[in-house]
Amino acid sequence: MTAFPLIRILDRGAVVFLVLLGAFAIAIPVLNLLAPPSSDLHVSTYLVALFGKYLCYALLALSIDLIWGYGGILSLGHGAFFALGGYAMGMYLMRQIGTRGVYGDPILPDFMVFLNWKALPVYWYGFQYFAYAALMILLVPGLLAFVFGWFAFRSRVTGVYLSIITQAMTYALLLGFFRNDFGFGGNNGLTDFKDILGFNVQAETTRNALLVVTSLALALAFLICRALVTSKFGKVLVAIRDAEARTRFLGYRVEAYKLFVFTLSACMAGVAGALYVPQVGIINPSEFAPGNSIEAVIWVAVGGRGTLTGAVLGAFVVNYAKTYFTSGLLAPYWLFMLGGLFIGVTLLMPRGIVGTYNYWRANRAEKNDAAVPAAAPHAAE
Amino acid sequence: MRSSHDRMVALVCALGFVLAATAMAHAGPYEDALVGFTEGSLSDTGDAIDKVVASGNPMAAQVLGALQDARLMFSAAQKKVYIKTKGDKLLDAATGKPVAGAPPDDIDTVIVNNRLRGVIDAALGNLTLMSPNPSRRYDAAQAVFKSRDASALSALDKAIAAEKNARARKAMSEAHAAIVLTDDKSADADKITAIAVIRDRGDQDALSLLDSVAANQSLQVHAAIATARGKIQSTLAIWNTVQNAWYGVSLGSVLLLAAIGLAITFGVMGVINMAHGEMVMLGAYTTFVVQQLVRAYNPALFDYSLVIAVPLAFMVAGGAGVIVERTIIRFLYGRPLETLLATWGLSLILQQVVRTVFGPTNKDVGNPSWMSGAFDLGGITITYNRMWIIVFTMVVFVALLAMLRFTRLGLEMRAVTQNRAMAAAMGIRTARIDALTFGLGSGIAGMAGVALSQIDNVSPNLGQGYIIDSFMVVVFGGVGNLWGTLVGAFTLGIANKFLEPFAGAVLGKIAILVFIILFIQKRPRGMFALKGRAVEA
Amino acid sequence: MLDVANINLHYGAAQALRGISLKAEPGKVTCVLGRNGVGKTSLLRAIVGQRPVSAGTITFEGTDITKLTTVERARNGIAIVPQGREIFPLLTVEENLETGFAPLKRDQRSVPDDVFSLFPVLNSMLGRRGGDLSGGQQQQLAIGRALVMRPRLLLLDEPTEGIQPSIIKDIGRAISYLRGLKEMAIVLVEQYLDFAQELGDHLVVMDRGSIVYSCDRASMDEGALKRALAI
Amino acid sequence: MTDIPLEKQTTSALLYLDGISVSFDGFKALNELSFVIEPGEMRAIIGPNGAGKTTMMDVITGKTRPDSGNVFFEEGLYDLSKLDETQIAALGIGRKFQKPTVFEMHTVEDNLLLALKNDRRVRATLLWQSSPPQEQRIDAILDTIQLTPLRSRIAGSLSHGQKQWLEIGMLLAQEPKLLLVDEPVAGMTDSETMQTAELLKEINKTKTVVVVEHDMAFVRELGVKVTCLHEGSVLAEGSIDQVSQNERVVEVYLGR
Repeated sequence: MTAFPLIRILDRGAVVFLVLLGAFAIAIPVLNLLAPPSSDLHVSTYLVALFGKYLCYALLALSIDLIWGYGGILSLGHGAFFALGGYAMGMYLMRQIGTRGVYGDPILPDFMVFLNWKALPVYWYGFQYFAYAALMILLVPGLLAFVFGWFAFRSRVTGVYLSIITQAMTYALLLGFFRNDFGFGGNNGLTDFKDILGFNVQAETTRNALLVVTSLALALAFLICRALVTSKFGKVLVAIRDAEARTRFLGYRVEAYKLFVFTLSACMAGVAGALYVPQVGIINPSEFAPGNSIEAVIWVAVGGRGTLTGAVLGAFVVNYAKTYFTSGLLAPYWLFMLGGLFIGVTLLMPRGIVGTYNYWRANRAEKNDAAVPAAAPHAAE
Repeated sequence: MRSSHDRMVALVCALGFVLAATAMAHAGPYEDALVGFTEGSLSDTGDAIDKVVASGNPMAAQVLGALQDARLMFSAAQKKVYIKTKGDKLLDAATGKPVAGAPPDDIDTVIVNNRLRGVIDAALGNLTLMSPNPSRRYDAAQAVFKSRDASALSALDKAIAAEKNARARKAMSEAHAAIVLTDDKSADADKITAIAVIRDRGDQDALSLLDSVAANQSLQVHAAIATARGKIQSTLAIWNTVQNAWYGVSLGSVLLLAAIGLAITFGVMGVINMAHGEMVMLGAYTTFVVQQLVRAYNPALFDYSLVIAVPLAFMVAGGAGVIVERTIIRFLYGRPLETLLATWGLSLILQQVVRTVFGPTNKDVGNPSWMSGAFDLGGITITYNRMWIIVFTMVVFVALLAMLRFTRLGLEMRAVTQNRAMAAAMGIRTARIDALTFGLGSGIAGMAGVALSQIDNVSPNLGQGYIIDSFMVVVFGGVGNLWGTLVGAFTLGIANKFLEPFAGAVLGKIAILVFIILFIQKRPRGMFALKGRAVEA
Repeated sequence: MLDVANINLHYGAAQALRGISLKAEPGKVTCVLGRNGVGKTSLLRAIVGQRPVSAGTITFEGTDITKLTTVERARNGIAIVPQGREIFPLLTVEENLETGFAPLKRDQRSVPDDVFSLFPVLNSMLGRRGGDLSGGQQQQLAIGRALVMRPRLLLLDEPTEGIQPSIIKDIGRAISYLRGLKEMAIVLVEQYLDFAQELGDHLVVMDRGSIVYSCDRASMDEGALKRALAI
Repeated sequence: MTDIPLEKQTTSALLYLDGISVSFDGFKALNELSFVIEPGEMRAIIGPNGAGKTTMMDVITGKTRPDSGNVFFEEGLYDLSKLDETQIAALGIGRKFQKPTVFEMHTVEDNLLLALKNDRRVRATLLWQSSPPQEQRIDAILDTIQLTPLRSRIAGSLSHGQKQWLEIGMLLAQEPKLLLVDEPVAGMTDSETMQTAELLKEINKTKTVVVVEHDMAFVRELGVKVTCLHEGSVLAEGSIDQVSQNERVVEVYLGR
């Protein structure tokens, strides 16, 4: 271990990752804006939006890996935080539409006019200001996670039980947001966005900008996670994952640690959702569907939990596969593959791609009697 | 409502003719009336209908009935009218006697249009107040109660005087009271007695009737109405609660049905089977297939289709369960979170399989006759399908308890559950028991699917709707405790239904979920927490 | 009959057995002595197959059972009365006994009369939950349950632990009766010397995972034995 | 810790168990157990199965709450029976479990680092920076437990004996006032056992130690005051020789 945190954070894997991410974030916009559509190098705007979406998923996966891979907390409700962040952003974008809506009401979003609501609900106040929306994007998911976690961890709800109630949580929100009187557009959700910070959300440049911003957010989140897991805090976290009782006997307030990391992770998920909405142009309750949350977990499992880079890789691989297969003759078979993936990974490759690679490298290194880097645990909890 | 009202309007004019008929002592008004049908013009037919009603002739109802379903024939040449019986025999409408010899060549059907059909309905409605069939008389009386038309009064009086059947008579007197009450001309005393009658009726209609009474009433009438309304409302409130409770029990039984299987796989084996809902779905589709086959090969058996489906569904889902346990679950014992993910993946696959085979749309699974319809019990309505599902649930539950309690397999299951290592040391084939236990749990889910196919859409996503609820039931009731599951299911079901009126269906559900989330914090092992994972039987 | 040939057993990195060899004959009681934590229970676990051995072989009636699972060994006629009884708490006494039917053919599935003649108390409590029985009764039930399997090798792990003297007498009587039947070999793990002395045909003392003293009853040297057990 | 210390009781003892009773559904694990550990002493606790040794440990460390009785710590300043695991640990009571429970995924060094006496709160661990004194402390402990060459090894890959020592090392790193050591030599070879005895004696020079052990040779090697538990209460107390002469002890160990 070294005294200089930066070097501590940026091990070889981390540097490689950041370089690749940077290259990606530069190359895509360049190839989209500069390369002539005729050339083979040209990247279509569709692809830009697509990759932007993947980056958001990657960020979500990262947030899940942080709590699952290192804290042993399997949340099946992280989609909820993602969606809440998304809604916060969506509300800002709705307010930006102003009079350009179908009903041209300067204040009320179309769906409210449609439901002939007279006044804007209090909780919509302030969302015309980006700063406020940005704050909410962090605050709302964070607060929910804090309250929820405070209850759960304090009464030592762990393992499967925790997973189930997190799922119940997102399910409850799903039901709620489907209702019109919740004031979030019911099952149509929020859409028809016009512009963000004055830029047209549809414009190519905006899309590229969003992609870059998302990459930055991902990079930042990655650095934060690295800083956490390589710090003593991270070591405590892993200790809790592997031997919770023992950690208590060492005098650590386990619940406090879990609560902190859970809340942080929720905020990250919220940011992911917020960046996701302007790039896909809609947010609706289906984002709360328990299925989404579990799918996000499998991205992490595929990439390799407890590796951070693996989470990102997994998000890209699985979602690319999804895009590829769902948009072709193979569409009907996609769910077979996804399902198979769930089963295959858990049965045959519990360490995931990166995890297995690390493990293999470690074993090779061990023959030269060196240190064994942390491999993914067998069966968290 | 509306249709019956139109009918009453018609009834009134019909009644008018009844009076007229009694007034003039003319010979054979009925026979004269019949002639009208032979003109072939709609207006004449209309008049004829009224005249026939007015004649009060016993044949009248039969004629109108025939006219309604185009069995009334006429011969313009002979100015005669015939009734064609269902058996295609020809009767003389005037005498009702079979026609001797060949029918006339120019015989033709009497045409009616929709307006006339309305008139016919009405006329029949009137005739039915004196109809020989008590239930027809009852319906007629109810119709009058709703229409409250003063001119029906005298007819009612006649009917009441003649009425033997208590139910019909009650209805008639209620109708009578309704008319009296809404008629400003009637005396306060009569009104008050009328109010008493209405009050005893005590249902929603009675309440709305009282509300509809004109405001300008004498004080005592007002007082009487007020008290009556109070009384009716309280009785209604009670019935309302009972109805809610019933809905609650009904929902509870559905939850229980879906959750028992889970209580076994999750509670007993500690295995989180996310594909449990899909086992339910498989059961539902088995029912669908069975019904298709029955429809195709032996429609007569349709009423038994569910009876056939239940064991099949058990076998299909159970078989699937055993396969799953052997190929996936057993490699994941002691790794609950992985099990959870793997079985989720499995659920996706099962859904997609069904989607590919049967298509994504809802499949129509029919209710056998004994499953459809409803009956009134006091102030509540009980649908047969809900009732039978409750019965079925109880049977399944008891059967399961008995199986665990009295069979060798049950004994070995409980032994393995309570102490796996020791059971193995006793020579109990634990691996086999695991597979069978999982199969049993899945099989029960399959049977649940048969029941749910009767009240829910049979689609590939059928299962997903139930998985979380079932988990909540099991966790709330206490893991590994079937009785806990029972109590849990009914508690949640009833709580849900009592919340709905205040919170609305969705918010009610959310409230329940939040409650359970908080509950699990307090009692992580559920209501009836057992030491160790042991099935209570 | 039973032949354990220098087996090793590890719990993770911890070695619980070091080159243990042991024999058991029908109608004979082999008594394993030693304070707790010296590996007596681990030895029995190895014999019933609850823990895999890392070296050595276990032969039963001439066949090598080292690789067999616990279930298969039980079905081959090995029954254990584990430490702490481990009866099924929520099953009735009768049901607990019936769990022993598993290895038997349908027609043999009955509780042998011996069980009730040895432990009459069980007969009077058939309906009671195993968990509601006193420690002594549970111990008797555990032995009865093992006998239902008609074992040819009976392993008893500290059957006297925490049991009041009167019942210890019964258990002692039961064991010597079973020895008299000459139908089964008995391995008795004990902490208490005199109980072992009165029953054991062979006596074996373990310490820290290996056998430090062994003898036949005839050739027993009390002093040496006490020294081996010394505290 | 947030709790207010009680006023000093009239006891010089570091640890004072006062009439502790614990029963698990009917079965009395501890029965009016009372004894005293003086500051700086080392005590060996022996006794047959089910004598309540581990339950006693659980009560002291807050894992189990006693049905009755108190556990006074530091001359009665604190009543442990009212505190939870974390608080008790923070008071300076370290426990080594029967089955070695080191953090398998962490290196030997990190295991010690986690145990090192330090601010346990979230913020502190987030901002934590390794400092020379801490480095030296860890080196010193590694030295004591003879794991210096393996400092960067994953704890999971250590041998059983090494794990036991690592765990003792973690105890030291906590700088507790009182060490509770449960069966430190279970599954160790003779030589390992003797080394462990030496190690504990070394530790005892600066700390108070309570050792639960069956291994008589080991206890004899320690050569300290012995308390023999039986059926949840103290049967005999004194030097190993006194205790092993004691009629009742011989009885419970060798038979009735």
